[in-house]
Amino acid sequence: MAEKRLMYGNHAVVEGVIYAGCRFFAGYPITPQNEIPEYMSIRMNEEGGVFLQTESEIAAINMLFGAAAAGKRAMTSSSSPGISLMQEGISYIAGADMPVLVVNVVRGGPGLGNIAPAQSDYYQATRGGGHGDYFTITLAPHSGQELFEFPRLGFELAEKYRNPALILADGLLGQMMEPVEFTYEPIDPTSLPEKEWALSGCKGRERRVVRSYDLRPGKLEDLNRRRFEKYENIKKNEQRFRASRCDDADLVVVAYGTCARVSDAAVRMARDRGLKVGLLRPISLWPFPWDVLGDMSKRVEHFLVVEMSCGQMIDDVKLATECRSKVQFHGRPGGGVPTPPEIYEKILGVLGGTR
Amino acid sequence: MKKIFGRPAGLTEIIQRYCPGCGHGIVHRLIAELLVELDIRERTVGIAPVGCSVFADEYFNCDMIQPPHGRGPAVATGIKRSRPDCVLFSYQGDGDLAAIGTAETVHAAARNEKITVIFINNAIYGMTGGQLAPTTLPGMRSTTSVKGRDVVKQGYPIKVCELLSGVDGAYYLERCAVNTPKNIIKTKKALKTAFKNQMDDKGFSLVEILSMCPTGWGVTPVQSKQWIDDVMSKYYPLGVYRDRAKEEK
Amino acid sequence: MPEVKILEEVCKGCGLCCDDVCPVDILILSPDTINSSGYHPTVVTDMKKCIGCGYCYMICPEPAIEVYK
Amino acid sequence: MTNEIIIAGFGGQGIVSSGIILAHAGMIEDKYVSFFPSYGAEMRGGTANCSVVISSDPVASPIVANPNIMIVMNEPSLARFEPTVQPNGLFFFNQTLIKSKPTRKDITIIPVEANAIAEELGQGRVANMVMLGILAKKTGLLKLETLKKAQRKRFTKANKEQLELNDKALERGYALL
Repeated sequence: MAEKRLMYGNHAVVEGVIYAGCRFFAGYPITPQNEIPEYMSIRMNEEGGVFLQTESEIAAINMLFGAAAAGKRAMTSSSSPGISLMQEGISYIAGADMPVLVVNVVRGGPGLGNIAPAQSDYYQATRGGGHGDYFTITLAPHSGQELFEFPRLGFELAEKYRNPALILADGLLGQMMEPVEFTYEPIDPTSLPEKEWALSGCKGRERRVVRSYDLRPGKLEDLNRRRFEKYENIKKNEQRFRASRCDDADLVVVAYGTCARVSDAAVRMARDRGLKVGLLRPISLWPFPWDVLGDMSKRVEHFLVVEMSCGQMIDDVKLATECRSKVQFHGRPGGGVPTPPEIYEKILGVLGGTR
Repeated sequence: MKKIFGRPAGLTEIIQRYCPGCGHGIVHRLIAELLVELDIRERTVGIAPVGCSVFADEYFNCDMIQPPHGRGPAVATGIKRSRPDCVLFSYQGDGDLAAIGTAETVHAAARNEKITVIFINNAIYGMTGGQLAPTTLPGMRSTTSVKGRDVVKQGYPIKVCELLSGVDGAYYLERCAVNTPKNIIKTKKALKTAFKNQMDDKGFSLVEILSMCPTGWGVTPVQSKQWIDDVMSKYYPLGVYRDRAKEEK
Repeated sequence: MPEVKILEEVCKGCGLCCDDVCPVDILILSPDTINSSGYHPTVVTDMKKCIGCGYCYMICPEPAIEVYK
Repeated sequence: MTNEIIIAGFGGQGIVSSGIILAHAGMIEDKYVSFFPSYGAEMRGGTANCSVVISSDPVASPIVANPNIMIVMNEPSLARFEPTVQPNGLFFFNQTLIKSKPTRKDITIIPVEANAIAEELGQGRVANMVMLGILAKKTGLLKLETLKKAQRKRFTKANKEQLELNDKALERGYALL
């Protein structure tokens, strides 16, 4: 059996990154993710990797740009205000088709907000986030286990599609301790294949240029269109979700991350009382699991979206269900975390209203 | 007959899009010559800036990357730390290095990042059309200081070599100019030292180069060259501001 | 005998090489030639005087000057 | 069955360690567990608390608002946390340091001379272990042996004497009922 350790979510990410064969971290401290750079500084030192505490999140993301362009797996982590600062760099990285991994341990906002868990960066994460036409592959873990596993998945997707990948966690997932099973062997970074586009000096080959601009008439349009063909592929291949108890459901709760685990308990309460309620947990937020929700909307009358915000993912649920179903919302912004009874009450309200 | 001077192999064949008399071309050529003379072209990664020299990624015959405005030293750090055998140069203008990228510059120096920074100081924003730069001289006109830089309202210029002299991590700092053959020879020597320092794993080296921008200054190329002697180098004195190799001896 | 070659099509006629740079003063902007970009390129007035110092090449931003010996 | 536990007290009373040991012990016994510390600004105030969930089902939220098991180690935490306990909940409190009396009638109050016993054993700071010992006995939630294992996972740098003292404190707490 795989080794099981009781770990902070923030530490699980670090192990996940190390196990994924990444040896480059740059970042700037911000609560509630400080355990990531702290623990990372120790682990990178042990593994002979690069750890840089930078002057700003702007510098950090640009160091990732450099490291990724040099063909190496590189990651950073931050929390909401810091991620805002990184958006410039993420846009350039997306524009240069470079793979990097960014972890956002979301806190309450806008502005300085607070340091309590939130999901209010959903729009930013799933709509590109910075300037220009682009998307970032966005994964939403809901446990320490997934915080350990998603860095590898994130790097694999980022490299497969040459696109930045984002892990959207929150302060609760980062700060909590849970058992984590080390389900796979660590990847040896030297075993990772050399990238055919990496900058390394042009010995024995044509020189390479990494850039995000093209001023020639019509060329940027072509480039953006090609990038959107890539996005279509990602949408087709990479929609990830877990559906539980949805087959006979009259109501499906849609929730990701922390809200999904809380909603799961509410769904269990409802099922215990004989109500036909299921849970759909989007794992990839971009690409959003539009297809499964679209299918479900042909037979499910009610969707209840639960978020730790005033409602952002609900837009995607509405888009996916195309007005075929009734979509209701329960949200807790500014650091509030919903409880199972609270969601259960909401479920009763929605179902009761139709009887 | 043997060609003794001509386009170095460190430059691509592309004709550069700079205005007549612009100093960028001279500095490009000096770097390109050194890529060949130091035999580092095949392990160099150059960082192009945002500004007039945004197209530098087409001009240098080596691997190149185009970072966001001002972030050259951060991108260079990422590459250098990932591939310590590569030689990194970050080519930056005054807006890039001394305004939007001040933090990245100062902190790369503070970390003694083993990179070579080439700082083109022409006291004006060229590409965006001649606006005030962090290095625009007091009283000097720009499109956002039409009556001349008013230091009360717009503050004072930043003297980068002097500023970085206060950063212990910086290994080598020199200010040069490319307005006369004599100064150009000195500039090349400074650039060579800056590259050698990196090759010897010594540390952060920055060469500030006073460079002509006749278009932005509203003068002829010949006048611009004279202006560096008469005015600009009085405000920005040429010379070595830090040389730890010498200090350590 | 050293020789200077001006790449007429590359020259942007900035005149940096013509001013006081050439120690033997043999470079001028051509008053009557015009290249395809519309610039009056530098021309050599008296090649025999060239000493092959390379100053013209050194200050040329393009570089549009080659020197042979 | 889900047990939601809050442990509250001063910084330095081993609050976080107690929580992690409980969660770890739960994990060793193959239960679903989570641990959640209070953090950030709250930590700076000198008081500390943490939530532990030990359950037969996957843990929904690791943040406990209304515990069914409460450990209170100091006076300020009594006033703050007594009202949050679920009806019929268990309320362990450190009688050595707390002069006020809990007033709730709908919960089970268990006064523990945690610090007095710890002092007797020679070290005041093992009061938290006394508490974990009595909790294990009263709830039947975890075996004493598992707690002993779990504390070794937490204090990886402690010497043998300290670990044995911790064991003793756990045993003393366990033997109180």
